Amino acid sequence: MAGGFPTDTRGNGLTGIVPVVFAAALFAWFASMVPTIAATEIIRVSIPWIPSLGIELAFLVDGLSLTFSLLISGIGTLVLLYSNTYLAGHPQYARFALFLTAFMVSMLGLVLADDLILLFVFWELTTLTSYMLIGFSHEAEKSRRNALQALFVTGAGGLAFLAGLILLAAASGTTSISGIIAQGSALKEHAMYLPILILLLAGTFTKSAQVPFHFWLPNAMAAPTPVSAFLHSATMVKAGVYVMARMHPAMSGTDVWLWTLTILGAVTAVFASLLALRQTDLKQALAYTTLMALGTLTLFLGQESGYAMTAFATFLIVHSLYKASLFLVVGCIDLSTGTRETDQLGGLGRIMPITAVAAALAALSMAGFPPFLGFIGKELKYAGAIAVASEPLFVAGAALLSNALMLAVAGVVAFRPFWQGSVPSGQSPREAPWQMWAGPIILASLGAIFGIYPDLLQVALINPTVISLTGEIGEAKELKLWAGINIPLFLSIATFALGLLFYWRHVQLRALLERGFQSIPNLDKGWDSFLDGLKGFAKWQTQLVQNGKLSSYLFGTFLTIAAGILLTLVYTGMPMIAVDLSDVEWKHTSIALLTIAGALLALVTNSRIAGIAALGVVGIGIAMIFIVFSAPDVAITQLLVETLVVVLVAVVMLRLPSMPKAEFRLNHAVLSVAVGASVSLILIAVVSSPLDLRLTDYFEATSWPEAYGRNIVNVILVDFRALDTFGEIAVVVIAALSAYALLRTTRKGDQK
Amino acid sequence: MEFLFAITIGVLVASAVYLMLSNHLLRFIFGLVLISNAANLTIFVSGRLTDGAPPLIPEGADAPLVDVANALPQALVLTAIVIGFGLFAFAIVLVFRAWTTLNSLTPDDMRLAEPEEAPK
Amino acid sequence: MNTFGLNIILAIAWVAFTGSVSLVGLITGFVIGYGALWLIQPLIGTSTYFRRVTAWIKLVIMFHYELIVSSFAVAMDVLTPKHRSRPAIIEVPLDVKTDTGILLVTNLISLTPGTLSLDVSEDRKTLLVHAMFADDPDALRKSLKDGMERWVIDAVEGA
Amino acid sequence: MIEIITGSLIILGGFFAVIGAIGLVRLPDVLLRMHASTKIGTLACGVIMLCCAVFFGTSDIIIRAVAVVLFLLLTAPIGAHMIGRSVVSTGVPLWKNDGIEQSELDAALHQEHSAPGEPRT
Amino acid sequence: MDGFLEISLEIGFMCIVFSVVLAFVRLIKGPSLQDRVVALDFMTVAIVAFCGLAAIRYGTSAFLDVALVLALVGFLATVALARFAERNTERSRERTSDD
Amino acid sequence: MSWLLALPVVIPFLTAVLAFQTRQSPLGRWISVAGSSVLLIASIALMNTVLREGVIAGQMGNWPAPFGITLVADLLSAVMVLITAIVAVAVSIYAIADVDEKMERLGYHALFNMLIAGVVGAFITGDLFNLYVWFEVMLIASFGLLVLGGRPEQIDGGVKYVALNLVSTIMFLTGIGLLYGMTGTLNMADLASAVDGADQRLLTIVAVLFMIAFGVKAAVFPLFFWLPASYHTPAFSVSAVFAGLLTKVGVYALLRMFTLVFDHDTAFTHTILLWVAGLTMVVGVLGAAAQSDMRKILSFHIVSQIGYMILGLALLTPLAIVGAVFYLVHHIVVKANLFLIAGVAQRIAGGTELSRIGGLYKSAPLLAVLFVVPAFSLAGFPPLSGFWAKFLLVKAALDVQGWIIAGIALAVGLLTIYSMTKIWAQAFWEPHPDGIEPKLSSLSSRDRAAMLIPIAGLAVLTVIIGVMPEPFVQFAEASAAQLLDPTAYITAVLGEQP
Amino acid sequence: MNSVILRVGTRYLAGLLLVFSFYMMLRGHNEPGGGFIGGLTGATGFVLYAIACGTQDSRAALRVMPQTIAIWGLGIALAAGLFAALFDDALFTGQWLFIGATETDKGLPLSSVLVFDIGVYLVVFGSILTLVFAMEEEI
Ligand code: NA
Ligand code: NA
Repeated sequence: MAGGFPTDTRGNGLTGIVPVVFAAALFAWFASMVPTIAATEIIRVSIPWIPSLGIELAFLVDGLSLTFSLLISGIGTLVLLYSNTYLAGHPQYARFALFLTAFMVSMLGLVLADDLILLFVFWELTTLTSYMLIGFSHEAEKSRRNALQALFVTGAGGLAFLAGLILLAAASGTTSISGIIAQGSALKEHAMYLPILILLLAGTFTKSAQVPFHFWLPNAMAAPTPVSAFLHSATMVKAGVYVMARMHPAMSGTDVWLWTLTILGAVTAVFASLLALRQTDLKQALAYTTLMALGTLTLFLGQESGYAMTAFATFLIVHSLYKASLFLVVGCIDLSTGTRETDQLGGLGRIMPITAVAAALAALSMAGFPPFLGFIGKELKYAGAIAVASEPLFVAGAALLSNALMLAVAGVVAFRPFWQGSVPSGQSPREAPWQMWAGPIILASLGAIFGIYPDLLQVALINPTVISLTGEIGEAKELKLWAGINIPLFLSIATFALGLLFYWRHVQLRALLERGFQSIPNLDKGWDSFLDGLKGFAKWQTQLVQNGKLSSYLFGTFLTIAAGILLTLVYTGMPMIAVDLSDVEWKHTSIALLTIAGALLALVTNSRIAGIAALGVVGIGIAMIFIVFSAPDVAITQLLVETLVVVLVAVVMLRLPSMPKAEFRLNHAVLSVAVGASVSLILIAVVSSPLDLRLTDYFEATSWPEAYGRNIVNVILVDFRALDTFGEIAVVVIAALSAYALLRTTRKGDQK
Repeated sequence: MEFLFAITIGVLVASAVYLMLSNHLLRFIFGLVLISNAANLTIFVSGRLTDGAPPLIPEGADAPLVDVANALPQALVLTAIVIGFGLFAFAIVLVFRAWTTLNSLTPDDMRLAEPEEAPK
Repeated sequence: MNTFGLNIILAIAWVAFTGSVSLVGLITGFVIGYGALWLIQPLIGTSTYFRRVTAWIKLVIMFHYELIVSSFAVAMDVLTPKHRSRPAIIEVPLDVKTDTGILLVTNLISLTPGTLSLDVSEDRKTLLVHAMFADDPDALRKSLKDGMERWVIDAVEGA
Repeated sequence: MIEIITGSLIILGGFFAVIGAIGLVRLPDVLLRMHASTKIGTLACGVIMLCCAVFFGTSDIIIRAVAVVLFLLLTAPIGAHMIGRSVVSTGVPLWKNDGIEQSELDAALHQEHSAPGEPRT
Repeated sequence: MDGFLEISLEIGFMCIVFSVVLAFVRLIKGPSLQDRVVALDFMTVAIVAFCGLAAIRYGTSAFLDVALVLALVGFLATVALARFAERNTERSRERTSDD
Repeated sequence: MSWLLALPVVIPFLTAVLAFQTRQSPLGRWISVAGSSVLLIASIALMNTVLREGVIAGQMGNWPAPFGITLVADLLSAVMVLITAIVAVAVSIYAIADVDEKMERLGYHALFNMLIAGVVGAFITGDLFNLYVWFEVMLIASFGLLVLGGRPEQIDGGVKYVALNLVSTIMFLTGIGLLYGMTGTLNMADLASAVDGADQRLLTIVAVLFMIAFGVKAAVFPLFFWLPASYHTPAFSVSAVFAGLLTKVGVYALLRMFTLVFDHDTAFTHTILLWVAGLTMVVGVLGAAAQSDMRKILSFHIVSQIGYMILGLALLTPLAIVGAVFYLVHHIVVKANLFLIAGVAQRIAGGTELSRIGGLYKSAPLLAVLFVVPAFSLAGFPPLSGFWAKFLLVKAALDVQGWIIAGIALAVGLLTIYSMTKIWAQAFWEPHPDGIEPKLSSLSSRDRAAMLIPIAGLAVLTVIIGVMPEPFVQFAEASAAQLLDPTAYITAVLGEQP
Repeated sequence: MNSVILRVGTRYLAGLLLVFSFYMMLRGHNEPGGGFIGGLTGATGFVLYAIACGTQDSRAALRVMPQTIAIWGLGIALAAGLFAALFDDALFTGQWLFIGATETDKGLPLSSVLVFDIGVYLVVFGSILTLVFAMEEEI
């Protein structure tokens, strides 16, 4: 999209406007709920959905969900407005708007859902829609790859998450979230608590790109900037944080919870802010600061203190506001100059004043300068950190370091491009159209407004949120710019000092980090090798199993048969066998031997005619068996069929080459014998116990009186079991038609 | 009696399996004929064997006077034989087509549907 | 032999199958036989002829006599360790004209042991016979012509 | 009485069958073997069908027995003729009696017969 | 049933089975394609006889029907194989053998 | 009552006869469509009755069970017949565009309807040998359809398909013989009690024999070779109906026999099934991951998803059976649809080999939408039918502490996502290698309608099942109950037992 | 097949086989035989015909395409089963009509079962010929 702003700023007509209006309407609707929530009430609606599984379409509006809803719909509105110009005249804008709106709705559903499964439905929907958005410029290999990466990582987490939810539902006997929370600390004592926690965190950490799953998020920036602004700052990545917050009352307070969240949060925060400083691409830098924010939020959720909770609520809002606006600003810079590389940018302040102001406001909030909300947020952070029962120094240190780095990054992103250096030659930047600076300005100034009038937030959102997090109102700490001379204040000052130092030396620092990060394994590279490994393994396995050779398929099948039977035999033990040879006549024996001889001849011969003749012998032998054991009809049929078989083979062989000499294969021989032996064995066992002849007796009794036939076999065929016979002649017809088609298929259709 | 033919069936099956495993379609066909004969015989033997008393009702009688052979398996075998013939007929034609179109009777050389190396 | 005659034969055959010799059976057989003939119509030649029953009887008797006698000759040769047979393929000129005649001659020659009719030339003039005891081919040729073929001609073509 | 006749005829028939079979095995070339198998076999069948006729004596069985014989008389020679002409046309080597002793003859046959028409196994 | 008939039946069966076995020997030995066909043909005829004996042995005419069908249809296989032998050589003079 | 059961089998046969008589004219295809529609009506009627009156049975030829052949429909049979009819309608419409005159002259429509008849018969019969017969009808018809057209790769695939299926068929036949030899009966309801009298050790062995025979039909590990070897070769309507229905008949047979008859040693038999299920899921999905042709990917996925259904049977808890039934129904719809879509891709983009096509997202958005629904349903994304199927089975597995198998099921789900997105990325997102822009408008209006209507219809069905799963879940619960307690089934067939 | 003997022999045998096959089918209900056996026997007649005189002649003699015979056979068999519907019986319930029945003698039976067996006959007959003719022509 580089190379100047769209000339036609009227956007995309209705397809552009409608989504904006829709989002705005949603925002208004949620705003209208603020009074209720501020009055520390909640709104819950539920419609039965899958009663047989106890799943409801249940939605809950409380402080937490309302805060999120307002952020989502509010920022959504501005982003959609922004996009309408950013992507003005784009042939696929309709799809873009559709996906973005769909995403917004799913996100709202996610934060409002009061049913675990319903929540998961929306969770996956956000994954799906974000996949479509990340891959929006789908003709570029890179964006396809990154879309898949994001989908795969979050999808993997999602599946663990699903398992966790199912266990959670099973453990607490309900899928209703408020229901679970109402059960108080029951869950924490439950035997399945740990597995549930691990699975849920697996889901949330992947979704919120916590270390070590962070690698997908920067790549997801392949998406158009508005998407990054929306998904990767304000909303989707916070879904994981949301779930942790949502489950906080029911699950927090255990050591596992405390330590996992604290440590991983802290590590993510520091690590991400270092990464952020290392970036030269503005968007990437912002992406990593988002990680840092998420880490911090996770860090807070590890605790239970009112400070931590208040800090969480505040910082949640703060971050969304400034981060979204900064992303949009970067979008403006990008469009205006055609680049996002810090060292190719400068002196934009005079050319794009409004954008510059927006950037400045946002950055100051981000850096945590008074009187911005960011400052309050930071103060609370420190307060919270100190309030942390365990290891305050560790937490405080982490917070300090990350905040300082944030300040530096803020400078790099929002100060340097505007107020340092001059516009490089070849760039002809212009001020962004109003649709594009409106968003940043509004969001950024909100940061200031709330900073100056924190009570607005306090009552409307912070307190209710803290209630949702802790359960008691009392926990909520007051937001104020001036909290007196206290440790947080000192820490703030330290932050400013350190941060400015970092900013001043950020180039050297970056070089240093570059060297440092060479040593750290790059999970993004790991991703590719993982995929290749997967493909390689799949190929290997498939060539092993599905090698295209019929002989090995048959071998496998027969092996399964033999192994199946014989191993089962080992398991069950020998069935009852009674061998009775008393009634065997020499006639029977010789017929049996003749048949066997025929089979063996067919087995050994390399001459086709000998083979056919051998089959003929087997046929004759079996016919003799049918004759001796009084089955004339069967014998006749057998002989007729045998004759036809010979005829057909004789005809076909006219065109077939002679058989090659077969070389002896021991493994085949062993397998064959095994199969044959097992069949014999089973049959012997079967005939060892007497046969129940109810059916036959009935046929003999009714064949003549009721079916008017003296040939019982024929009566069975055409009357008792006529349906079999019908199916059977159907088989014959189909066989003939199929074979006919196969023979004629090379001709021009079928002619007489 | 049944024992004797159970053994016979075993041999039929064994030879059939060996033939089917040999990587040659004509041998496979031979094996197919053998093994379907074996299957039919299995049903017949499972229904127990009766010497020289076909399941026919003599004129004037309402039911067989002596105890005759078990008619049901005979009917089943008859059905199975005919079905088996249908399958065989198709199979042999398929083998013929395989020879005329793929010019080979050794299925392991037939690699059109599943080429040697899957296309990248 | 004309269609009617063939049809009668079939009707009788039918009666034979059903084993119930009755007018109804004969008529049914006639009808079904007619159906069968209708199906194979293109095969039926138009040659029609009046058969001599006596010739037929003679043919039958002589045939069986030949069959028994020569069977023993063959049996001897089979059972004795030394092969006394002097096999040879000889050509026998055919006088019999009609299809039925040719069929009868060849079949009967084949059925009497010691001789085996291999093939009839396309022009139906000569018959290829394999003889076990062809010590004197001409004598054999003569005996075949005056014997089997003669009787057949008498019976079928009534020269 | 009937039993005696039947029984002896049965044995006779069986005897014929065996002779035919022996001929099939012992005689030196295809056509000679056919002499033995085709007709003596037919003869054996004829005799045994005669037994049936005599034994049962009922009209339907007699007719059926006769039918069997007639069918054989009609079909056997045709089959024989088909094989015979294929023997001639494919030039399967035939045996000439030049008074050699049987033993040597068999030996002679063996290389001679490993002319065309041999599965060399 | 009379003892003599019993015995003669047994003998008859033995003869038939024995002749089938002999035919099988020829079938294995070949050597020519036609030899095998002849052997098979002989077996078919032998089965007809077998049916006849069975009919007497069990006193059921049912087995005669088997004989009837076989007598009428059995030679079809012979014809088909003989034709194969002939055509096979027509198609490839140098390959009179069947393998 | 008995006619209600007979008609679903009779109608396709009549259709086949008529369609064959008119094969020289275009009338044949319309007869086929009409026949399938009538079948649909009949199966709806059947479903109604079963829902109202429970299990119904009809004694063919008025011969009382277990002597004659009984047709039975419980909820499972009824729904399988219904879904078969739906697929039949969809495919017979699709065939108007997909099947050329040459194939029609060779009797495509007759074969197709006979195939349907066989499938329906298999679902609705209550007699083991009759089941064998219907299997054969289905099998031989599938042979014909598979090689119809006679392209070399069809013949190649056909050889393998035929060879391996014949083996299983003969196994099945042998098994029936043995089971009859043990119990003296063929009626399944009668068998349920008859087997109790038999030697239980022997019964287990025979059970395994059946497991293998049906296993080949159902294409489970290690017996599935025939499926990926052949399913990508025939005409698209053919592979669609194969993919939808054939393997499911095997699954149905397993489901029926191993709840009704072989329930004597579940500790053994169903443990085997559990292993089979796991391995089938994994091997199948990895096989798909290794492919780069749309139809081959889909074929391997059939195998993988058969594993899920077997998992349901193996766990044998009510919820698990519910999952299996739900999965069965969902999978038929979705998988058939995906093959139909592949056919459209072939027509407008010129192939199914992913490296040789592309650009469908840009220039054929409608097709893209129609693909996304079944594809992501297959991948188990909510709120599509596949999610609930997977959800039920995973929950069932977790409920019995089957951690590993549940883990496998989920992991396989992830890999399914992987290969669905692979198709999406390479056939839809990626530009066409030849730079052409595949458009639906390149199809004649008749073909466009004939191909897209069934696809859209099935897609809508998928969404409905996904968004309003309750009735389907309830239904699956009811039929699972019938399977786990076959008393109703047995009583319907044999009458009140003393 | 340019064999005078075979051709002449076939003239008699084909007819004989055909008649014999009808006989086998009709008596099937009471003695060995029936639709399959009949159909197979009848088919062998025409197979022989085809071998002896070539498929052109035998197709001509048959007049109807064998696959048509087969499919009609299927139709007839199905009709025989559906016939029961007229009497409100289940599919494939045998319907019997005894001509000239007395209390001692059942008389001449006509039945849907017989029709069914005829259907079977035609199917087997037609199918085998479809197959054999096509093979003779293609191979
Ligand atoms: Na049971
Ligand atoms: Na592509």
